[in-house]
Amino acid sequence: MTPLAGYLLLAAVLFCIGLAAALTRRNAIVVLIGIELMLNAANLNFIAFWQFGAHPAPVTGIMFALFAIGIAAAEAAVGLALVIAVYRHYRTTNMDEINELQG
Amino acid sequence: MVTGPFLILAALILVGAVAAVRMRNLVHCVLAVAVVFVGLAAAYLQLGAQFVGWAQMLIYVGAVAILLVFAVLLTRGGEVPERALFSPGWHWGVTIGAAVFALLAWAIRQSPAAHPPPAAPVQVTVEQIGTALMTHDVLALEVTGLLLTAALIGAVIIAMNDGGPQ
Amino acid sequence: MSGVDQLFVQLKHWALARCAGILPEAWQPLVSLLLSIIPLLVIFPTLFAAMVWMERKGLGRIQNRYGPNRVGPFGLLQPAADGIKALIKEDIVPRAADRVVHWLAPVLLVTTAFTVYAVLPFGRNMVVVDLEAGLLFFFAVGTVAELVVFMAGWSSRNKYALLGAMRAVAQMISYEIPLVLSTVTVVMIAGTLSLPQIVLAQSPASGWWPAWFVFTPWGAAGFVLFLIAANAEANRSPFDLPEGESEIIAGYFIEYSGFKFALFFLGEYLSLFAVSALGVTLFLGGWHAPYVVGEWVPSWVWFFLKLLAVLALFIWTRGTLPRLRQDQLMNFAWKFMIPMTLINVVIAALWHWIGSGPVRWLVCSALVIGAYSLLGRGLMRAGRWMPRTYRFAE
Amino acid sequence: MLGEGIIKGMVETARNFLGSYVREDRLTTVQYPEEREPQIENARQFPFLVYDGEDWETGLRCVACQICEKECPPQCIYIVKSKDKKPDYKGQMQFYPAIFDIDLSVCMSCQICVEVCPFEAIKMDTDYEWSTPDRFAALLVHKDQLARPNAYYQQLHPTDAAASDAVLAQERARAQAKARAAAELKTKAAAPPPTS
Repeated sequence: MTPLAGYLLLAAVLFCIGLAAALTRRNAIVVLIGIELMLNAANLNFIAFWQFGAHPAPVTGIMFALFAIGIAAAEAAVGLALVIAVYRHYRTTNMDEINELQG
Repeated sequence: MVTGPFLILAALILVGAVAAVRMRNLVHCVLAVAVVFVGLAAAYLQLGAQFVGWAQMLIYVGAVAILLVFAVLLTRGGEVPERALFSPGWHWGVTIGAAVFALLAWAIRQSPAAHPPPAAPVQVTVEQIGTALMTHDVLALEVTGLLLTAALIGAVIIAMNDGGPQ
Repeated sequence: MSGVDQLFVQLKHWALARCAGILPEAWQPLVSLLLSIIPLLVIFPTLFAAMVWMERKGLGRIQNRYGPNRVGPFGLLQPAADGIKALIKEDIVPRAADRVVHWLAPVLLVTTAFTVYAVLPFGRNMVVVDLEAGLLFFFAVGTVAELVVFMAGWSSRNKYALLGAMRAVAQMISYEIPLVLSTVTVVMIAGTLSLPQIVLAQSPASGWWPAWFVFTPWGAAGFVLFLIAANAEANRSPFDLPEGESEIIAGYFIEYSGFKFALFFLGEYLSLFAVSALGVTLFLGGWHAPYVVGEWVPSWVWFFLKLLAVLALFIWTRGTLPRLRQDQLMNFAWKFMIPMTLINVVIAALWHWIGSGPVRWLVCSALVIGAYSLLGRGLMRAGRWMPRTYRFAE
Repeated sequence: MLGEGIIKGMVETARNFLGSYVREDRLTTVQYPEEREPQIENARQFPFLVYDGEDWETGLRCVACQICEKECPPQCIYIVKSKDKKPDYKGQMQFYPAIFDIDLSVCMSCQICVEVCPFEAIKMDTDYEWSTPDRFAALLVHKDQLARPNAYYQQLHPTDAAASDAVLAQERARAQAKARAAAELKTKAAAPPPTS
């Protein structure tokens, strides 16, 4: 196994753990944690490909990762603000109980 | 060839990630996910991306983990829930996760892109990153800045108390 | 001159050469690193003891009393007595506490506090690792302290501890932004994130005006803003709300006793030294003398003299200013510090852009003073910081 | 302007700091075991028993009337009355305390015992250095530790002592006058009428 494949596999496992958490946990905050894990797995791939793979310019992979980190921060802020707003309204963060849109 | 430091880091990250999604207490989840963030920062350093590593540490451990902590405490998540942690259809989620992983692992095995010939390691100085941010990627930088500002204001407005300061 | 100046560097090389005969080649970098780290592990806890003594003496004199003067001559052995007391005290962990997190918090705090010293240059050629992104490293590792404080407060299962931790985290996040922004000006002018390089950018020129960054309009403003933010970051008076004894007893370390409490104490002071050393490096020319004439004094003497001066300033403010209220604290951060640091970044850019000459001095000074007075007036009006009138007391 | 008050305060503390090295009045601390502040005259700590003359055992003013024992709010006084009597300062035969103990760990320095004593026998001391490793036995003081000469009292609280001495002198004078009158009456009665 090449080092790149190792990092890719690590990222894949991390991504799937995040995905499973987002799909199965009831608590909205853990769902957000799962999404963060998925984003981080993608970032790891960017850096791994930048280091080991072919790239057009020396800084491309780094740029991708930096912007992804910045956007992930924005995503976390808005997501957690939504969780807090939902909690204010429904007095719960349990995703299964927030089912008004199901009609 | 997989080296020892990589294995240690991978173990740290994966244990942290599993703990982050399996722990009962939400604060423990957040602390575990902070461990994952630190582990990933170390992985970036190992990959030679110093700047990204420290930025990851600064933003994820310093900002996102703290944000998660605040969200947990503001929604009274510090208390251990009595009921089940997982949704009723949790086995579907696990199945989907496993299926995605199988697909990804197959792709990594198959794809020639994942097994490149060993190349000379790239080195990027902070100056290069700064120059790129100010020249080639300046539009992206501006857009990200705008997005962050919008997110900041949006988050404040969403989380603001309804009958609050008006 | 260079003999004394490079004394420690040469000592290290000598020790390394001695070790080279005994140890295998692969261990060489590790031994070199160890030889750089061990002096730090000795010097800064010693400085901690000295600082505690200085602080207690200084505060005493400020408050018209003597301070410690019983243990040893001039009370010099007081820190040793305090240390022994902390060591032999019972280590109490609350029954409801989260034991692992409760134990981890002080250890992590001291570890991270020591880690940031890796990038600080203490003298010519005296830095453990010259990281290219040294400043970023400093702040990245420093942020772990926020999480650690939360861990300490939450794991204690005590309402005061949790309140203190939440106050501390909110305060540290709010003041982290002006802290980083005030250093951005230096990075802009010096053109590098590496701390030794920033020090080199302040090497004394031949002119009569020192080349330290603090001797420029943006540098002076930046240094003051940096000191205020550092003060808040270190949870020291007047920003000591997280550990206000009269309000929440001791904040997040209320449930810590004995040696763990001493570790918290040590960690707090270590991060204070680190942030002071960073201020010295960024604004006060690091280990440089102000003039070429002063360069015969060893560089590390200059550095530690400046560090002690900054620490004395911290003690002085602690002895003078009363504790702020939470809303005053937040108002000050968001309505004064952050706008002021942002304006300061623009001023530094102008300074760079105008080039040399008296025009940039005039423009930048006017901008600094104008922004300060405008923001100050706005803050005093908005924050109701007028003299207070008491309704029920004469 | 913002920051004006801060600078003013910093100047003030700097003056305190530097001034403390040159001016005595900038330091208010008294270095306790070596130097002490003089006590004011009305200071009071714990009670003591006054005696007249040289020997405390015969001169003790206390007559074991036990009023103070009954009045003491925290009940820290313990008195056992003697079986025999001895003459007091007026020469009158009185009981005396066989045991007189005060538990200083309980005493609250209220001075009620002093107020109620009709014999000016118990007064307040100003000694406060009672720290001891044994908080039970060492703070239970007995008659011999409590007894102090009147001169000590006069030195401690001159005004009060003068007043109490005046009261005693008056009492004694009245007793002596009474005794003299009684003696005269007696001699008059005993002597045979001159005319008969």
